[in-house]
Amino acid sequence: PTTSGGGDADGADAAPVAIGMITSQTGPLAAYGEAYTAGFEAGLDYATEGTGEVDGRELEITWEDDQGNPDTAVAKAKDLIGQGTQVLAGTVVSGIATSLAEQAEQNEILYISGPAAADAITGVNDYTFRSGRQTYQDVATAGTFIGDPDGKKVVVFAQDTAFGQGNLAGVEAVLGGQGAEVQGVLVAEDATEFTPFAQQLIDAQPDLIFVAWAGASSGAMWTALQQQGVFDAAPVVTGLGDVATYQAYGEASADISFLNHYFGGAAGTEIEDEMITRLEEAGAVPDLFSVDGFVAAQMIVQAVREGGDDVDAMIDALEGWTFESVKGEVTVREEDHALIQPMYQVKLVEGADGWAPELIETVDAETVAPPVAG
Amino acid sequence: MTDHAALELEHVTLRIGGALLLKDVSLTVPEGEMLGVIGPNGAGKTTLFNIVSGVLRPSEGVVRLAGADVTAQPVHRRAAAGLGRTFQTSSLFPALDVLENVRLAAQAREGRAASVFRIPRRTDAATRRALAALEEVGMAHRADAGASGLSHGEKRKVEIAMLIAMEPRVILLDEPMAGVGSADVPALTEVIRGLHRGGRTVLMVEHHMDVVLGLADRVAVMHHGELLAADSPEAVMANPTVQSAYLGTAA
Amino acid sequence: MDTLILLVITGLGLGALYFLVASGLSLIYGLMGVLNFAHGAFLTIAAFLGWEAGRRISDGTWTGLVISALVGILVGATVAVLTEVLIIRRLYERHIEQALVTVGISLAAVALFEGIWGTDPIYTDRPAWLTQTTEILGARIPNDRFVLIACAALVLGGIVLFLRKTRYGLIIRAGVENRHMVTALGIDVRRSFTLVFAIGGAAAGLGGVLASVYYGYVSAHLGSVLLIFAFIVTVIGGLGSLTGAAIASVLVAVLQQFANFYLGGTGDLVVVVLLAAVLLIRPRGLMGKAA
Amino acid sequence: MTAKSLRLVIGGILLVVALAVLPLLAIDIPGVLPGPTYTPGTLQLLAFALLIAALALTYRMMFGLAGLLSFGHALFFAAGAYGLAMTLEAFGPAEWPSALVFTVSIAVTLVLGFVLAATVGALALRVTGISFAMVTLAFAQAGSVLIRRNPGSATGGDEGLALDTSNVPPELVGVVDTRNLYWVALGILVLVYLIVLWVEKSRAGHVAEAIRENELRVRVIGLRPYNVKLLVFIAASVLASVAGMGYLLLQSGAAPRIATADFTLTLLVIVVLGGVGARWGAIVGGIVYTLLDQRLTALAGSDAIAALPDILRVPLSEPLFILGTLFVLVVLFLPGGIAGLPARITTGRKQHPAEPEETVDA
Amino acid sequence: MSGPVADEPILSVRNLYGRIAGQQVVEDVSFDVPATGVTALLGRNGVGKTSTIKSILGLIDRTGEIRLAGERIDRAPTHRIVQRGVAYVPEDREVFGSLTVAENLRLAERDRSPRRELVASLFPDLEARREQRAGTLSGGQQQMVSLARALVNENRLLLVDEPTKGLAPRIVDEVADALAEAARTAPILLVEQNLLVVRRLAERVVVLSSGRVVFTGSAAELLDDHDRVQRFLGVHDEREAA
Ligand SMILES: Nc1ncnc2c1ncn2[C@@H]1O[C@H](COP(=O)(O)OP(=O)(O)OP(=O)(O)O)[C@@H](O)[C@H]1O
Ligand SMILES: Nc1ncnc2c1ncn2[C@@H]1O[C@H](COP(=O)(O)OP(=O)(O)OP(=O)(O)O)[C@@H](O)[C@H]1O
Ligand SMILES: [Mg+2]
Ligand SMILES: [Mg+2]
Repeated sequence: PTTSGGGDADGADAAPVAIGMITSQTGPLAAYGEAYTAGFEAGLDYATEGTGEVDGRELEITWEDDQGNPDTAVAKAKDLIGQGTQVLAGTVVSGIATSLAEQAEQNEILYISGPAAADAITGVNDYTFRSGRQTYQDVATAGTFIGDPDGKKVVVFAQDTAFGQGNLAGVEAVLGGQGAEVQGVLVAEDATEFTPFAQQLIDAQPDLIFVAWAGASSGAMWTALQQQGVFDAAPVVTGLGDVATYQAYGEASADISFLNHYFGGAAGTEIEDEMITRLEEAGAVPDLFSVDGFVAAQMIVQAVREGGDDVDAMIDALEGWTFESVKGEVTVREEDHALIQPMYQVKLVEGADGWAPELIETVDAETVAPPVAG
Repeated sequence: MTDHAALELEHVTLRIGGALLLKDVSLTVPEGEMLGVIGPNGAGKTTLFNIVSGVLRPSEGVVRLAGADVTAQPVHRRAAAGLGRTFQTSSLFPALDVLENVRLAAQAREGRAASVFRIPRRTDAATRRALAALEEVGMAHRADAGASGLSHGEKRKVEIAMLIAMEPRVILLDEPMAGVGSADVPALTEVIRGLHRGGRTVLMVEHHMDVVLGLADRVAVMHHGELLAADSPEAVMANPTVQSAYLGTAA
Repeated sequence: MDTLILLVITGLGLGALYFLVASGLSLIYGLMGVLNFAHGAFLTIAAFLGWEAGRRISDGTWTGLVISALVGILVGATVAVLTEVLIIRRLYERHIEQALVTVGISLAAVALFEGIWGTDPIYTDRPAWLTQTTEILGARIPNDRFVLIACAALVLGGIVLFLRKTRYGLIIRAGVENRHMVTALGIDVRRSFTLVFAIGGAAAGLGGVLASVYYGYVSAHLGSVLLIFAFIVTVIGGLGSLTGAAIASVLVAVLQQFANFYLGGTGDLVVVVLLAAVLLIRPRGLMGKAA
Repeated sequence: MTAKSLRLVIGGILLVVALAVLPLLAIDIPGVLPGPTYTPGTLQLLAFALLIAALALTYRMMFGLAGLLSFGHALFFAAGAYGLAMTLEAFGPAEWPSALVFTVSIAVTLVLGFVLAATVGALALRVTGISFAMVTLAFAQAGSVLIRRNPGSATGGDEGLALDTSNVPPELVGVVDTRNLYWVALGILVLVYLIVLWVEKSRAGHVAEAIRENELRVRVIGLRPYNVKLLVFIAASVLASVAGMGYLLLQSGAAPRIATADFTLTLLVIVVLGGVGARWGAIVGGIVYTLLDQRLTALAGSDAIAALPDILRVPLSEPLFILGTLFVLVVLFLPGGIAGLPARITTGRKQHPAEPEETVDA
Repeated sequence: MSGPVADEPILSVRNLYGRIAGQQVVEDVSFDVPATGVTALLGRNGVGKTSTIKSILGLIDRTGEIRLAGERIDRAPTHRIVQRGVAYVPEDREVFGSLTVAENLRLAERDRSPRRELVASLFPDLEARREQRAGTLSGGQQQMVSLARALVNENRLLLVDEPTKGLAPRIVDEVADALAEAARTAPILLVEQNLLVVRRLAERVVVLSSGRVVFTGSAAELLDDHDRVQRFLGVHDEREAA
């Protein structure tokens, strides 16, 4: 890598803009990283009309692998910043996103976080934006399955991790706030036997069961819920993950109601077609986090176009910006940089190649917009 | 000098599992005595030493060192109180060199032996004492050799140097001559005599009868976990049980 | 009441899985003093290749499952033998180094599996009966638990018989203590050691395939997750005691179930406390021989 | 002081000085370092390597010197990192100057680290050998589970804990100041080295070595092994938490990974890679491992690798595969680790002859 | 099994070199063990007696020519050599401490019909302790286990390293008897410090000094020559070394 002393030394506007992309290329979340990367490439191609330049300035993009490890990510970020990077973007890991947001603030550069869902990233500082959805939006979408939550009982079945706790807190805030009675059944992350918890879910007699689960044990968990007859007891909602997980629900697939951030074909917009064409040219398929990459590219181009080399101008350019993207119209909320966007209700149907998602309904962006973070 | 015996055992019995290893052993060893301990293999001699040094606790009975009841004391306390021993098979610290082995023993005597705040030096008291001990057993020239490379006889001598450096008042030697070549027996005998001459109380298990007879003031005989007799060498040698159970025809 | 039964029987099933993993580990560790961190890798590769074979021949049927199991056993044994012959053998009587190379192997193996099969779990198909339940006293017990329990019992019986009825147990215990002296009695220790590794590997292989049935997927990390519990079970049960490992497996798994359910998901903390407590009160473990 | 040890001391001082001026120079070693030595990225990596080296040094003191095989050393490193992060966040009366809050937080963390080490050590050392390893593993596992569980949102769970910089001296915050963090890391390494050196050379160090060889024999000369082992355990653990504090500052945060058993295993790998026989082995091991880890990842992502046929590409694009294999080879063929290399080159002798292979009977 | 020809040595060692941890401990040693009787291998502490025996068995790195009843065994692994009828009683007993006495003996049984009664009659003490773990035996009892392990099989050659070390005088007698008895059926190469035992058992002696052979000849010839005994073994008086 070469070092550049920053754009202004050369005086010319034609100096390239250094963009640092940090995401998992290896490690446990490499697959998410791949989708994000492919989406970003597609988005960049779309937003710069294939030139890779903004107003004649080349966007010099450096990709770094965070290995899913915050230590590595911080080292890479410092390296990039030290070499004059003006914009950082990426990562699917919330822990890494927190560290990168911290670095962005310490060093006064722009940071556009990737698919990492933690609500805490929204409004964490002036320099940090999101290109994806956050936990709150997931939860709020789940809430749309029961109509008016008032007086209903919602049980959250989740792992006792930051992700699970975040979802429970989200449900308490969103649906609890709308009058639902919320109960959590949290399971240790290392637990391998879920049968007894399935019983516990039934015993709670809920109107809705919200499942927030990540990782390999989800297959065993769904089997347990099915075997114990949980689906007969109440509607079960969970988030639909990436393509690789479509087959994970086994027999339970048809019984689950899914909330979804994005799957290939969900939006039906022109820009979606543009993205899919580009992805397929590159040998990729549209997936859960393709849009996050796509949006990130759009935001970077906007920031550079309107803000030049001045980070404050970049922030101004993004705050309150409404634009057309893959999922339709999205808005960068001025107050806390939340990304206000539509979400989807989805079900799985069995086809020739196994289970595949089908859209039930698009949930309006404002319906699931998080409250302004303070 | 106290008026207590150096070592007293009162009605010591030891059971392990179903086996009776020691049966009601009572023994008094006065200060400065050299006591030979003999008996057939498996009679309980090493076991007796283990009881005295604290490696084993008796099922019944009392052990006294210089009048103090030490029955419940752990090994290291007894050692610190002046009890030294060797093992039936040589045991040095193989990764350390000869001097370091002996210096550890010398440090232990001085107190604050395991202090982090003291760095051993070539000139400190413990080193000097260790070198003197090596000199005494004729091993000073091997001070820098690694303990693992010593020959059998040399290991035995270094072990005794460790004892000397500890300055114990009571010493237990378990078969010091085992495996020592005939050529080295006389020299090692002299080293042991030297230990005793310094006024220390010595208990020695040994199957080399001439060594026992040549050194011991008194000889104790163990048989099937019992103390058969503790008497002058001549009297013990004349004892018919000793003759038949221990000596056989070889004597 | 039915919750209680559910907890106990699923606990037994989980215990059976722990034991299947721990049996090979305990055999190798107890007899040969090799703390085999690569055991998890044996298990994972057996699960992967078993799955590959099973799905090629007949996916989701009993034939497929049996073939998976056989392939898994074979793969586990082969990989274990290769490890022993190529690596462990060079380090006999250096137990720390042996444990260390197995750490290296496990690091490398997991990375390699990720490279080959990817980081995402691969979901497996099973015979339908295994995904159904049987009702016992009002508790709906998943059928695969019964298979696990039966296999664990078979493995336990088989290994105990092997050790009782042949001289191998004796040779290996002696060989661990003093290898040279065993050869000096005219016995080829190396063959015996390799055999023990093969048996341990075969048990791991079976455990791997059954674990993939239990979890419903195979992944590069399948083995590492189970390995830590297998270690704990081996140590609590007492080194070298297979029955000890069996008892500890059940104890740990059932306790874990109850703690997870009634004590706010503290299952693994309780297990850790149990381990520390057992070792401090009874350093040899439940059934370990006196030092 | 003999001429030899004088030479060693002077050599050591020169080495430290050389390391200290690195950030002022522009040394570029392509393939080893990501960029010239004054760039923040390189300094960050080097500082991280120095901290890992310091941690490895403490681990060697337990394992190499006293023969204590612990599977829980990560706990104390994590205690340093999380302890400082939590005290900095939780405490600090507003009216105190931030320098005071910072110093007091460090002191509080040290005391916590000491108490934790003393408690765990006092219990775990009641057993020996593999049991000791397992008890330490159990404690570390408990710590790791607690950190991941995020009790009372104190540890941040999976996401880790970000450093609250409000009371951290501004010289230690921000990329331009990576240099200062590098010096802090170097300082920690030197401090740890000196303390470890002191402990090893002291009487306690010698006794610890003897205990490793033969515990009963030590008791028979009148010493209590337990006390010495506990002392070494506590010293190593507290120093590990010092390294942990350095890590927190350098990374501006703490991640749960540093509390896992895997992390301890990595340490073990580092120490063995470097060579248990010598202190400098642990340091070299720590630095080599960190650099290798980083460089292999860069290699894995490179186009050269992507162009290879699958059978080479798959293994070569997994850094851990290469590290694991390398480690196995070192244990097999280089029993002294890197530190054993010079001796092997000068004697040129195989130390562990393989057993004679079976030959056909005549 | 073809019986050895009367005048062919059961064991012949030529130019044997042995090393431990890279250090030469046996240097160019050559000697024969006749097909009958006891041959004693003598020398002061540390001259390499034990190492010589271990090299013959392949327990340490060795080069040279070793023949057992005419067949080369210097490339064979230890267990093969032993299977050809060589028994070994090691210097430090090397019983398996974690195994019981019975297990120690069972492990040693190579023959179809092991001579259990012989062993039982030689060491009645062991019979009584069959289920005791060998590690808890007294030193002398362990020595008996070690000897018993060798005598339980039919052997063509016995390699016995200091069998009387640490034994009570009466047991020394008994062990000497047992060895004399054993020597009637199989030749013995014996390392022994106790010259009285040597005189009683051995017909021939081989004397080592710093890893080399310095004397071979009849036992009586050596032991009666005070000068040589003094020179080779450092002993003034045979009795002193009893
Ligand atoms: N755990 C045990 N269970 C049963 N018997 C035991 C145990 N430990 C030791 N013994 C027996 O106790 C007896 C005493 O052993 P000890 O080592 O004291 O004998 P010794 O007199 O030193 O013999 P030697 O001269 O052969 O060394 C022996 O017969 C031994 O077998
Ligand atoms: N493990 C070892 N490491 C280094 N040197 C050794 C080792 N074993 C033996 N030696 C050396 O080899 C030489 C010969 O030893 P060996 O045991 O063969 O002597 P020996 O004649 O049997 O003596 P002893 O009468 O004491 O039994 C000795 O100098 C000894 O120090
Ligand atoms: Mg004894
Ligand atoms: Mg010898």
